[in-house]
Amino acid sequence: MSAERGSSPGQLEFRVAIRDAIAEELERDPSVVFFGEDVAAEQGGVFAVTPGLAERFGADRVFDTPISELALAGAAFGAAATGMRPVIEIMFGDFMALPMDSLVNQAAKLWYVSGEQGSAPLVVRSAVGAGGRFGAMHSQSPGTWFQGIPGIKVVAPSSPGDAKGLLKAAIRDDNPVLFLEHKRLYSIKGPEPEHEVLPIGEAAVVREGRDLTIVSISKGVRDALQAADTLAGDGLDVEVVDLRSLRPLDSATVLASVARTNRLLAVEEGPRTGGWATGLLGVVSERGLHDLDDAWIVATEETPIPYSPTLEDPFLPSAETIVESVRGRLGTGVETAA
Amino acid sequence: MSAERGSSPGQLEFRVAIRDAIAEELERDPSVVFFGEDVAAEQGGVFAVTPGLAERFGADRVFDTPISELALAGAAFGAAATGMRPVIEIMFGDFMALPMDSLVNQAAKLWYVSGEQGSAPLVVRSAVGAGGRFGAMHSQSPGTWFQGIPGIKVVAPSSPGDAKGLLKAAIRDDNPVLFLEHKRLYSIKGPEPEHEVLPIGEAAVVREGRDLTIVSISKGVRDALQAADTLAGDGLDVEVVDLRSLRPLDSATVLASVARTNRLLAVEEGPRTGGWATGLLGVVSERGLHDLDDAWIVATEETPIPYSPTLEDPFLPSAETIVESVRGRLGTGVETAA
Amino acid sequence: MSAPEARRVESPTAPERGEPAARDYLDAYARMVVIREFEQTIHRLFLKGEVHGTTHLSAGQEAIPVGVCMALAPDDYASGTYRGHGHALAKGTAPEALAAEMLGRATGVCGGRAGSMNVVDLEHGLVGCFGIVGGSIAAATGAALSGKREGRVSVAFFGDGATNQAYFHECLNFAKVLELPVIFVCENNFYGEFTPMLRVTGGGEIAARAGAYGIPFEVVDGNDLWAVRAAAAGAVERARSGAGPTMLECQTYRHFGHSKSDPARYRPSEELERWLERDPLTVARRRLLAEGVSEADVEAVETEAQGEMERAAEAALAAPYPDPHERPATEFKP
Amino acid sequence: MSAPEARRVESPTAPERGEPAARDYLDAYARMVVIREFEQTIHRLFLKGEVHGTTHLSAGQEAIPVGVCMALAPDDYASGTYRGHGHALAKGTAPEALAAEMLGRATGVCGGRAGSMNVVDLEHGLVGCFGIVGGSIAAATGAALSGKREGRVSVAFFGDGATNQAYFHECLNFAKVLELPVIFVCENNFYGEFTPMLRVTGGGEIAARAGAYGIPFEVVDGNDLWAVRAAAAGAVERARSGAGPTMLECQTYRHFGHSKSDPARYRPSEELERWLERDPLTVARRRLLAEGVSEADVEAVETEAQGEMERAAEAALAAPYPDPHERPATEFKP
Ligand SMILES: Cc1ncc(C[n+]2csc(CCOP(=O)(O)OP(=O)(O)O)c2C)c(N)n1
Ligand SMILES: Cc1ncc(C[n+]2csc(CCOP(=O)(O)OP(=O)(O)O)c2C)c(N)n1
Ligand SMILES: [Mg+2]
Ligand SMILES: [Mg+2]
Repeated sequence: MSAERGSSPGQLEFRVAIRDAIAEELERDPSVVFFGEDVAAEQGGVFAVTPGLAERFGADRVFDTPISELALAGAAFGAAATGMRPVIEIMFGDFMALPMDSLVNQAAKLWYVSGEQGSAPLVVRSAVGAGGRFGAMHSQSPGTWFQGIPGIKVVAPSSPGDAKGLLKAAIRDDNPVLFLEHKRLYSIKGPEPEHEVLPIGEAAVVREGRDLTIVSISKGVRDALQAADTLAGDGLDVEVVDLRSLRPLDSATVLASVARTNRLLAVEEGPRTGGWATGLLGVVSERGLHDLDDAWIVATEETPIPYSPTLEDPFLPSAETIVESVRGRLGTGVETAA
Repeated sequence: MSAERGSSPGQLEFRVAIRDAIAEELERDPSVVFFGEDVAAEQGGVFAVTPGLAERFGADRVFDTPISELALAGAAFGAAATGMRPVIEIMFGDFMALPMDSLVNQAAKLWYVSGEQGSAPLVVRSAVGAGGRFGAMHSQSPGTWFQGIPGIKVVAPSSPGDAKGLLKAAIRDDNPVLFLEHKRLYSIKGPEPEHEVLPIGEAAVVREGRDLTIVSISKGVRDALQAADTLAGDGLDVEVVDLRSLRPLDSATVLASVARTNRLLAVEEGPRTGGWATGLLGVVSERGLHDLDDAWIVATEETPIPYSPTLEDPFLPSAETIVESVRGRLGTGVETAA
Repeated sequence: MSAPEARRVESPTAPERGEPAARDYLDAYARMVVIREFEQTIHRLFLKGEVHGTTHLSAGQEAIPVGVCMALAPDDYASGTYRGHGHALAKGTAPEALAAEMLGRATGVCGGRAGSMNVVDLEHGLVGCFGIVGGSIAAATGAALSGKREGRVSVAFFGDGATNQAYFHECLNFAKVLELPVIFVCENNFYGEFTPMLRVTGGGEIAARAGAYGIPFEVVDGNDLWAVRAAAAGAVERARSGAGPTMLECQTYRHFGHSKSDPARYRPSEELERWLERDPLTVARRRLLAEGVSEADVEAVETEAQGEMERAAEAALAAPYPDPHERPATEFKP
Repeated sequence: MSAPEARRVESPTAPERGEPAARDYLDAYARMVVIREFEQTIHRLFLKGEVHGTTHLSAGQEAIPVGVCMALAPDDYASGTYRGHGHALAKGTAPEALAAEMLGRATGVCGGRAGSMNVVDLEHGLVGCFGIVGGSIAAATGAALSGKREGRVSVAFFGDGATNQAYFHECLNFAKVLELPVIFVCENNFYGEFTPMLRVTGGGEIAARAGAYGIPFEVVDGNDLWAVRAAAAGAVERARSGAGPTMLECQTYRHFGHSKSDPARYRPSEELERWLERDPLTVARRRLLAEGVSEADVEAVETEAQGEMERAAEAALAAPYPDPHERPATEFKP
C-alpha cells in the first residue's frame, strides 16, 4: 500500500500503519479528508507520519492549515456535522487544550443534544507522551483531560497493527474520536493487523497470566509486557491487559481478568491524582471488590514533566519501575497460583 | 463589610461570602485585582455576585473585559508571574476549555518548570453545575478536567462559610487556584466562617457516623447531608466527608473515615467514567483495601446534560437518589455498627 | 459611550442582481412577524415559568436572519447563537417544534434536550446554535468545507461580542486561506451582555477586522430587510462563484435585555427610543406599503403569522414532556 | 510562493529620539555575536547528543531581540518562544546558565527542568519562553498589567505563524482595550515550520492586523539593528507615556531549518542566499565601520564574544546533571 514499509516483510512500522490507515480510508471513502499543520508538506508532519498523502490525494483531500488549533477542530466539527469525515492532526497532545472547547462543547455533544439528529464523525490524531526530552509542553498525555467527556472516544494504540485497525475504525466511527499516538512508538515495528478494522472499546488481554493483572494503554503496555517477562523469572505469572481506549472503558475485560488473578496494577504515564489509573481501580473496587486481594498504581510524580534526562527517566514508568514496584508490593515470597 | 448581608444576623449568603472575600482581599493587598466579563457592571456579573466592587475599588482594580477567556487567563498568568494576584471570573465553568491552555501550560507549570524561580498566584472563579435548566453548555462541572493537572489547585466549597475562607486562602495562595462555585449554592445561607482563611487541601468530616462514609464536594455535600438525615431514620449512621478540593486531594481524611465505617459511597455531579469519584475509590482501594467492605458511586449518566426538567432532574444526583442507592446497595437489613 | 446610529455603506462588491419580487418581501416580512411573535410568546411563557433556565430574545434583530436567509437556498447551511430563535425560524425550523424545545417538550426539535441555547435542526441546514460565544463561527466555517464540495453556502450568525473571541480570528483566517464559501454575519447590537461594544472592542470597527484577513466586508443597516438581503445576495454570489468568504456587519439593536433577568438599565433611554423608531418591522412594513403592497395584504400576513404562532404555542404547551425511560439516551451514535 | 524582500516603512509615529552612541551599538553587536555563537554551539552540541529532544535556532534573527532590548530598561518585561535563545540572551540571561539549561544540567537557568523550549528567567524580567505558539503574547500582555502600575514596559516576541493563533487576537484586543504598555514584536521569518507564511495568512499583511484593533504598527527591517532599535524606542516611549500597545512586524529569516531535524528543503535556495547576504551580523558590522568604529574594536568585541561563549559552553558541559533525590520537586510553591 505504502512505498515505505518496514524492511522485513510483514514488519509494519507504527508511523506507516497510521499513514496506511489514513490512505486506505481516503481511498475508500470520498467524504474523508485530512488536514493539519505541516501535514501536507514534503516531510509529512514533524514525525514524518504522512509524507506522500498530499501528492497522492490532492490538495482538496489533504492540506496544510494555519497554526489555529481551535479553527482546526471547529472546522472539523462543522464538516463532520454536514457529512464529511475529517481527520485532523493536532501536532502535539499538549496543544489539545486549545481546541478543547470545540471538541467538548461541539463535537462531543451533537449526537445527544440534537436529539440524535446527527453526529460529528471526526478524528483528532495527536502525538503524545514523554521520554523524548521534549519538556513540559510537548510531552503530556491528554487522554485523561477528555476521559470524563461523554460523547467523545479516546483511543491510544500500543502496536502498529492495533494502530492501523483502530484508526480505520475511528475514521469510520460516527462519533468524534481522539486518537493518541505515543511518540516513542512511531518507530517500532509489528505484524500487520489480522482484521481490517478493530472495534473501538474492546480491551485486549495481550498476555495471559494467573498471579497479577497489569493494565495499561499505549506505550505503557509495552513496558508492562517487558516487565511481565522479567517477573516470569521471579515465578510470577503476569497477565497484561491493553485498554486500547479510555472511553469507552472496557471494564468488563479488566474485571474478568482480576477475577482470575485477584491482583491489579494499573500503569499510567501521568500523575496519579486525577488519572485514569486510579479511576480504573475505582471501577474495579465498585464492581469487583471481593475479587481484589491487592490493587495499586505505578504513575508519575505530581509535577510537570522535566526536560533533563536525569530527571525525565526516573519520572516515567518503565519496565524497570514496574518490576521494582511489583517486587516491592508483593514481596519476593508472593504466593502465586502456580 | 458588605451592604447586602443576609437578612438574619450571622446568616451569610453564599454569593455575598464570595463578594466579601474578594472585597476584603482587595482591601488588604494592593496586588489583588479582579476582572472578567460584565463583573464590573452594575449587576455584578450574571449571578449578581460582585455588584459594588468596581465602584468601591475603582477601574484599576476591578474591571470588565472583552469576551476573551484565553486572554483573561493569559493576562492573569502574566500579571501573576510579575507580582500581582489576579482573580478572574470565567462566567460559566463550561467555558473553561477556552482558557485551558493558559491555565495548564502556563500557570500550572511556572513554579516547577522555572526551577522554582516564581509561581503564578492567580484565582479563576467560575459558576459550575447543573440543575438550573441551563442546558448542556452552561451546566458542566469542569473540576475533573483539571484534577489531573499538577500545579493547579481545584477548590469547590459547599457552604458560604467555607466559600469565604477558601476563597481568601485561594487569593493568598502562591499557586493558581480554580475556584468552582455551584450555581445552586449562590442563594443558600449559612454561618460566617470561624477563621479568616481556611487552608486549601483539607477535607472536612461534616457529619460523623459509623456505618457508611459518603464523600462529595460542592452541592453534592448538601445532598449527602440531607440523605444522611433520611438514612438515620433507617438506623444507618452515615458519615459525610466534604472533599473541598479535588487537587490537592485529601485522601488521608477519607481513608481515616473509611477505616472507621468500612463502606464508601462517592457522589459526583458528573459522569462515572473519568470522574473524580471513581478516582477516589481507586485511591482508597490502593491504600485502604482491607478496610473496605463496600464501595460504590452515585454519578450521572454518560451523556451531556439535558435541558428539559423531566430529563435533568433524574439525571442529577440528589438526596433522594443517594438514599435510594444506599438502600439498594446495602439492603434494608444492613448490619450497622450500632 | 452609546451606540452610534447605524451607518450604511454602499456595497463596493455587489453587482446588479435580480431583485426578489414584492411578494417575496411580503413573505419575508411575515417571517419577521413570526419571529417577533415567537419572542414575545417565549417572554410571556418564561414569566409564567414554562420556559426554564434562561432565554435570550432577538426581538429587534429580525431583519438580519430573515434578510440573509432570503438570499440562501433551502439546503445552504447556517449556524446561530444562544440568541438563536430568529436564526432557526428564518432557516426553516417550524415554530411549533422550536417552541416545544423551549418548553422542554418531547416534540421539541431536539426532543427537549437542547433548550433555548443549543438548538440544532440539521434537516433545515441549521448546523447548530451555540451557547458558547463564537462557536457558531467555527460550525459554519466547517460546514463550508462541505459546502465547497456541494455548491452550498454556509452562514455564521454571531454578535459583536463574539468578534473578540478566539473562534472569530482563527476561523476567519482559516476560511480566507481556504477560500471557503462562508458568510460571517455579525449582528452588531452594540452590547455584549451589559458591556457596550465600544468599550471592549479595540479599534471599534468590527467589519474592518475582516479586512485584515483579506476578507471583503460590508457594513449594513441591519434593521432594513432590503439592505440585509442585498448585501447577503452579493456575499452568496461571491461564495458560490468560488471567491471565498465575506463578512457582513449588520448594525442593529435588541429590544429586550440580554437575557431573561436583565432590565438593561445600562442602555440610555434615548438610545433605546431612537432604535425603537427604527424597529425593523416598522421599517419593512413602511417599505412594503411604499412599494405598492396593499395595507390589506400586509395585515393579512400579519394576522396569519400571529395565528401561526398562537397555534404553535398552543400545540407546544399541549405536548408531553420527554420520558427518560421511554427513550433511553446513548452517549454515542451506534 | 516565496518570501518577499524585507520592506522598510518609515515610522509614522516615532518622534526624534536621542540616539544611542556608537559604543552602545558596538555592545549590541557583541550581544548579537554571542547569540550567533550560542546557536552554533548548540547546533554542534545537538549533533553530539548533548542537547536533547529538539531545539530551534534563531541564527539570522539576532537583530530583533537585541535591537528591542536596547530600547528597554533592564527591569522591563519580555516573553519569548521555543526559538527563544536570542530572547533570553538579549534580555540578560547568562550564556552559561542558558547553555547549561539546554544541556539539562543542574546549573541551568531553570535547573534543567525547562530545556530549550520553556526557559524562564524572572530575575532578568523574562517571564518565560513558551513552547506553545502564541503563549508569549499572553504572558507579555499580563506582565503589562503589572508594568502599567510600575512604569515598566512589556514585550512579546513571537513568529509570523503565531499571528493565526487565538492568543494573538484575544490579547492584542485586550491590550488595546486596556491601553497596556506592551509591544508586540512579530519576528516574521516568512515560514511557520515548513509552511510559507503567505499560504496560511489571510490578507498576507501581518502588521495590518494590529491596525484592525486600533493598535499602531510599523513594518521594520528586522535584519537591521538600527531600524529595530529605533522602532522599538518609539514603541517604548508610547508605552511608557500611557499611549498603549504597539506592534512591530520585524521581517527577517532564519538561517537554519525550523528545528534540529529540518533540512528546510521547502525554501528556494535563491531566497536563502538573498537573505544570507543580508545577515544581520554583516549588516551591523558594516554599519559600525561606516559610523567610524575601528576594525580593531569590532574584532575585539567579536573575539571577546566568541570567548565568552566558549567559556560558557565549557562550564556548562562540566556542570553536573540534576539529581532528583537531592532536590525533590514540589508541585506547588509552599
Ligand atoms: C465563551 C463565552 N463567554 C461568555 C459567555 C456568556 N455570554 C453569553 S452572551 C454574551 C454576550 C455576547 O455578546 P454578543 O456576541 O454581542 O451577542 P449578543 O448577546 O449581543 O447577541 C456573553 C458574554 C458565553 N456564552 N460564551
Ligand atoms: C499551539 C501550537 N501549535 C503548533 C505548534 C508546533 N509548532 C512549533 S513552531 C511552529 C511554527 C511557528 O511558526 P512561527 O510562529 O512563524 O515562528 P518561527 O518558528 O518561524 O519562529 C509550529 C507549528 C506549537 N508549538 N504550538
Ligand atoms: Mg451584541
Ligand atoms: Mg515564522
